[in-house]
Amino acid sequence: MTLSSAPQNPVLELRGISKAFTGVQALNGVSLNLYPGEVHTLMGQNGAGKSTLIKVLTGVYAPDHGQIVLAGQAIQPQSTLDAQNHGISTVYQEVNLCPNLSVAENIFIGRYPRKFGRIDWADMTKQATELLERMQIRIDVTLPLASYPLAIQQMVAISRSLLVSAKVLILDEPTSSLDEKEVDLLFSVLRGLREQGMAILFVTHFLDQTYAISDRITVMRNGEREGEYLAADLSRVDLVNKMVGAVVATEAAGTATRADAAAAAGQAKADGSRFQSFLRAVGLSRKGALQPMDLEIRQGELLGLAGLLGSGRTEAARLLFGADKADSGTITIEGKERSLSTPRDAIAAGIGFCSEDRKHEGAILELSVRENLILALQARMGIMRAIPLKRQQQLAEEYVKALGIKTASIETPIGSLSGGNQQKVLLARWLVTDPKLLILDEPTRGIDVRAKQEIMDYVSALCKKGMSILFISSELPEVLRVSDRIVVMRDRKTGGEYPRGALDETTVLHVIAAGDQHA
Amino acid sequence: AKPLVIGFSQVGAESEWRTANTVSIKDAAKKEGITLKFADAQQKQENQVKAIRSFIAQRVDVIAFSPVVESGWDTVLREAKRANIPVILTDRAVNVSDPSLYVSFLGSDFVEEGRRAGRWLIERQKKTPDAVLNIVELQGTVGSAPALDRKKGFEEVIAGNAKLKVIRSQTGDFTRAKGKEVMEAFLKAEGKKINVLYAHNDDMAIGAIQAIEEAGLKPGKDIIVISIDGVKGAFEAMIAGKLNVTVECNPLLGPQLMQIAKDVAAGKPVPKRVVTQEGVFPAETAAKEFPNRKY
Amino acid sequence: MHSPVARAAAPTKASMPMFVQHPLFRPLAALAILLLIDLFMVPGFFHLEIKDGHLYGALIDIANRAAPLILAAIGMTLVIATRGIDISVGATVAISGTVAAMLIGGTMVMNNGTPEYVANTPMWLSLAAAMGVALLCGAWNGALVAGLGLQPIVATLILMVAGRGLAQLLTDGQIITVYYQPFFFLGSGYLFGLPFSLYMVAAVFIVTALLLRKTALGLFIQSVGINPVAARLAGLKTAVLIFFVYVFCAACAGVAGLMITSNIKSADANNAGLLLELDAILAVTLGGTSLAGGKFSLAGSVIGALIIQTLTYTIYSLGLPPEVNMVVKSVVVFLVCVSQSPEFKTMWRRAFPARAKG
Amino acid sequence: MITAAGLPARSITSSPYFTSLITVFLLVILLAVGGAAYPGFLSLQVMFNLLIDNAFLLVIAIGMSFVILSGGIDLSVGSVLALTTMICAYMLQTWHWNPLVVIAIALAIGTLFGAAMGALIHYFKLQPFIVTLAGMFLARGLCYLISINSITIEDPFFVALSQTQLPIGDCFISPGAVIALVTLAAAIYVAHCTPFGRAIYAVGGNEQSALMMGLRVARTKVLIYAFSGFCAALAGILFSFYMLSGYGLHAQGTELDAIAAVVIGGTLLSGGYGYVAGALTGVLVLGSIQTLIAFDGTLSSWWTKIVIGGLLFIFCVVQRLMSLRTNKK
Ligand SMILES: Nc1ncnc2c1ncn2[C@@H]1O[C@H](COP(=O)(O)OP(=O)(O)OP(=O)(O)O)[C@@H](O)[C@H]1O
Ligand SMILES: Nc1ncnc2c1ncn2[C@@H]1O[C@H](COP(=O)(O)OP(=O)(O)OP(=O)(O)O)[C@@H](O)[C@H]1O
Ligand SMILES: [Mg+2]
Ligand SMILES: [Mg+2]
Repeated sequence: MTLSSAPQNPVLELRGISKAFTGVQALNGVSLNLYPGEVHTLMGQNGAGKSTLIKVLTGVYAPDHGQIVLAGQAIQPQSTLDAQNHGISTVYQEVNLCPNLSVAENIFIGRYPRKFGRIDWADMTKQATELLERMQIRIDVTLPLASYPLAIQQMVAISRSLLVSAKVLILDEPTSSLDEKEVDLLFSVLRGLREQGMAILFVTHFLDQTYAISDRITVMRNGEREGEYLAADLSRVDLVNKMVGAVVATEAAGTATRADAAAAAGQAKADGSRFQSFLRAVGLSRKGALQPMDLEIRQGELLGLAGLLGSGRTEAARLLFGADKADSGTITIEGKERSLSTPRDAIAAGIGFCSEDRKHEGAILELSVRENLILALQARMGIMRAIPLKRQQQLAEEYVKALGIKTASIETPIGSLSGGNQQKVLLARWLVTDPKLLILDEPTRGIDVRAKQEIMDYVSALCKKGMSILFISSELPEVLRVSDRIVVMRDRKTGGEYPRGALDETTVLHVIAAGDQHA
Repeated sequence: AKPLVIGFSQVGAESEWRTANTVSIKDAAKKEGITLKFADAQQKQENQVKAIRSFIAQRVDVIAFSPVVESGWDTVLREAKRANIPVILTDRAVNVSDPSLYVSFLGSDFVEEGRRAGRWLIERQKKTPDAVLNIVELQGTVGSAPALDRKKGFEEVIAGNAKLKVIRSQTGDFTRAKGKEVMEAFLKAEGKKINVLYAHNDDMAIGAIQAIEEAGLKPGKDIIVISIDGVKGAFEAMIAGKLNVTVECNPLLGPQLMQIAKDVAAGKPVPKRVVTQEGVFPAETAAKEFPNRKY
Repeated sequence: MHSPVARAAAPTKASMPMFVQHPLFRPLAALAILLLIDLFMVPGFFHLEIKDGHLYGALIDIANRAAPLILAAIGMTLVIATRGIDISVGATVAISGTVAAMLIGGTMVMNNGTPEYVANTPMWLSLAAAMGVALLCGAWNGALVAGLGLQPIVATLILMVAGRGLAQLLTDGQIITVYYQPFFFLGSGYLFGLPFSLYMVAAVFIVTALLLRKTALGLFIQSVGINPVAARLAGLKTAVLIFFVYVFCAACAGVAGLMITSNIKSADANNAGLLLELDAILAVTLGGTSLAGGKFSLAGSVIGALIIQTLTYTIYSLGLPPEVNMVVKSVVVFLVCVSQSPEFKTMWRRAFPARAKG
Repeated sequence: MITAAGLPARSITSSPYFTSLITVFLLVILLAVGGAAYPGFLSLQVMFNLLIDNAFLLVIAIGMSFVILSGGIDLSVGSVLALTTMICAYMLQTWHWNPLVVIAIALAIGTLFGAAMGALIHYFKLQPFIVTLAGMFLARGLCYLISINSITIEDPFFVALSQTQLPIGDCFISPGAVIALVTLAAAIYVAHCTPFGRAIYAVGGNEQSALMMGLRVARTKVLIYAFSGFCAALAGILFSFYMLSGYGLHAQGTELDAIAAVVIGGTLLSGGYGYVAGALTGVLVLGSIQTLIAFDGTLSSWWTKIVIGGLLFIFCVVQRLMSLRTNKK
């Protein structure tokens, strides 16, 4: 225990929580104290057990051992509802809302405003609109949730949890699909709540955010509690070391101390003219999603696509991959004009695509890691030429090792892996197909610092071998750090193209925000 | 003059018998120059009620139908009566509180068919008066009128005879496939004990005959086979000596129905009950009768 | 760093024998229990004898009678694995059987008082035509589901309603009797002492299993069933795949139709394969495949079909009155399903902790 | 500030609102065609007959809507209907109980039957399709255990209700149809304005999420099947009024009609999308097709089946194509 003094009695205590799944001891004697009026950040690598701990705490899983004590009383929440009734409100890692219901309903379901015993729809719409406006989101709350992008869904989930008059608010990676502005918004809301004396448990992989908001940090490693620290007492490097359990180069510690390690790597190919054009899209557009845009991706180049949420990056990527049909525009690959109207066309042209929505568009949850991993390769080889099992296992083992995927075995269903590890499997799915162009849409979302660096290093190395990468990320610093060239998107069209080094964080923000083309 | 319009609601097309019935009615209507509104109920009573309602809405001159079930006709027949449309029943009777709801019932009597089958067996048994005959019965669809009545009539007749014993009775759903399947099971369970098969229709009997043959027995000889309906297939089986007797259930009601309908429309009195002409065809008569069969 | 895997093994699991864990254990157990009941309640149930040079007995009957159901269940398994369902199987059976019977057909003519049988079309041609029509049915379903994106139950409902009508249209509502001896071999012939239909079922099963094993078909079907969006993005031709499984299912139904027709030596357009789809779906579930799509077990479906047929046969053999057939069937289905559910396993473990730990 | 207002929806699977409207539109076309082809088809009484004759189907389809909206399916409804007619007929004819008591008991049995299936489905995580399929066999089997004969109902209350005609102008409507319409109104209210109704949609949209959002999923699911059982029993009572008999073979295959009606009405079988009111349009479409065929009066049995299949096909395809079209825009 490194804690000097507790400000007052904890509102929530976890004592010696253990939880095992078949094949994995996810939690092993974890303890945690939550104090009122504090933001407590839970940190740890992918698969450290953060999400599991939260699920135990909120009644989704029953713990094998251990105790949950709320305001001095032992409780055993049986369900989320039960936890809510105890005053514990939660936003889970994977957005858990109903896509078919309207935004307003998603916020209010379970506690509708009533009039004469019936649901007061008008009042609900009004309240929901207001609530979201307080979070600076102005949308039509009567539309189904599914019609909004992931980020807005995430904000909806958060507003939902704010609605309960809770003593404890738990947020499992709420920021992974938010951009900086939204994160700021969220934080200001959280600060407000903190002032009102709420205890907030927060999970994130972003060190910046951790330090921006936390009072206290608990580090988890391999299902165990590594320690609990006051944020002020723990340096970034220490934090990373404690998470990883070894001494890691300082640059991994994230954005603030971002040394240009990758820059050195990229130096050799810094000169854009050396690259040959691989893919050129002209006038690519889709009604309601993307204005006509031009884009060129060169061989062996890592092209970053920056922009605000909803600026159209995902849409552009989907068009390039043939996941959606373009209304207009031509795509030329290696000098030949190609029509990419299905993903198969794109794959045949040597393109791979890691979607941002891994739950719905990536992972095939009940299938094993191995099967998920070889799926795209097998699809390209065709149905008749099955990859021999031996070869499949070999590939799977190889990539599990190379990417450090944490899984009980390659035959484990991917659904029981932690979020970050699922992401790595999906990345591997495309890597095995050895694509000429790999589109990565938010590949580092929900991935811990170390894994993030590993993945980006891996990707950079591939680039050097001649693979082109289109890299989409809401984390500006990351885009700036790894990209050879950056295209900034704004309002569903391109807002400018910049060579490496021409931009830094503030100028990019300028381009994005103010529309200043001459950065 | 305007041609007579008859609305006819048929049960469905669940068997050859039914198809022959439909064809007979359609042909007869055409011959008489009567406009026939034909509606198929796909074996559902509610569909028949709907059809009758739509006949009433179309103001046909006469409504005729073969009820799927006996009960449940009061309401809709009352509506017909109120609309002054006479109703004729064919093939099966209905069970209504007020007999004036229909003018005539034309059709065979299932109970009587069962009785005839029983009587034939009793005659046959006289040939070997000492032997006990073990009977297995293939019933029609559970709960359907012909199945209930044919069982009832048969049981009624053999009840007094201590030498005739039904040892197994199971439904074969009126189909060849089920008839065969159930008979196979009977043969395995009772083996050589079985002396007589009584099937509620020819199709089940034909299926069962195959099962008997596959068991290495001779249908018609080792096991006496009795069935009801008198369809072509049954006559073929009788000619081949595999079926002993079929009790006719005549589907060719068309001409009689048209006659009654014309009489009713003309305001002539008609008998409340018209029984169709039906015979019992033992195997000996089959070859002679076969060319006459229309269905 | 120690791996969490090392400490993995859950205590309850390790102590249970391996075979109890197997997904096929419960369906097999259900089948075994049914057979056990027969053993004690039905004398001579397991008695097999040689008659006319082939095996004869209740078990043979069950296998023989289950053959069409097994075929339908095999086809249905793949459809269900893609999250679909095909309720037109019975109609397809009727259509293919009818076409075959009509083409081979023949009539009996009385020649000087002796019956003579005449065949119409060469048998191979008739069989090919019947299978062709069945494939067309499948293609129709597949086009509606994969091409137009209709919901499977509704898409196949159309053929379910109209298909039987088409078959009856062909036959004019008559039962078509077949008089051509070689055709009977399919459904009631014997080869090396066993019913020929068993060989056909075995062939279909083996070919399907090989197809699933040796090609990527199994993986693809599961992927499409679990997450069609992700499967498409991974480059699968999801539509083609879905189309294919409906065609395959119809092909299985087509063979089943031939078998049924051949077995009763006639095509009964109205009754052939009636409600076969429901039994097939039941068989698939009893075999442990979830209707939600994804993971499936071909062998499980075969066992499920055998369970259903054994149950039917048991009811006949026990001499139960026909009124109780349905009640008994439903109770068995409830029991088997409940015993297969993971929740039941947990409850069982809680109720008998000693056994689980011991 | 993030504004996403006015953006067209990207990936809503299919907009239920449009599908529902399209169905109404197609229904109108169907009726217009019928009216043009057959004199008397568009008379008011024929339209009322649609309601009178399909009242029981409408009630069943309402229950089915709830089940399908929640992502489930209930195949037992037709059999439960038959069982209800059987129970009513038996109690009235053999025991001569008060008809109101009989009705109450029958409704309770149907509800319990549904609840039991719901509990099996939820607590044992069984497939609704299979559980309700077994329920279908069970309920039919129970009918035969009561009696394999059909039992005529002679109870004066039932007879009176059966023969009452509520006049509207020159035409009339049956009490059964009124009850069905009232049930529909109540169901629409429940679906739209009560937390239970919304919980159904939530469970259909994503059961896991609903659970995580703190909804009482277990209770909701059991209630849904209980409600469907209740509707089936109520339909059974309407059917008893309609037929004045109890019979084990009543209403065979009605479950498929109900499913078809609900789906044609614009509800997605995968759950979560659709409107209860769609059940009415769906039922009317099926009813109109039948009436059309009866008015035609020349179709033989097999042509009837083929034409029904064909019309279903046209309906589904047109509906699908039009909703695809509107979605693309
Ligand atoms: N339902 C489950 N079944 C089996 N194993 C599980 C299940 N849920 C989680 N696990 C395992 O428990 C461990 C902890 O997972 P958890 O989701 O808590 O990690 P995490 O710290 O939230 O990781 P991430 O940052 O990647 O989200 C992982 O090894 C995971 O594979
Ligand atoms: N389901 C949807 N319904 C309506 N509009 C949508 C939907 N999804 C995206 N949009 C809009 O389409 C545009 C492009 O969205 P897209 O997801 O491609 O952006 P993005 O930059 O990738 O954002 P993100 O950071 O969320 O991935 C945005 O304006 C977004 O608001
Ligand atoms: Mg997590
Ligand atoms: Mg995006």
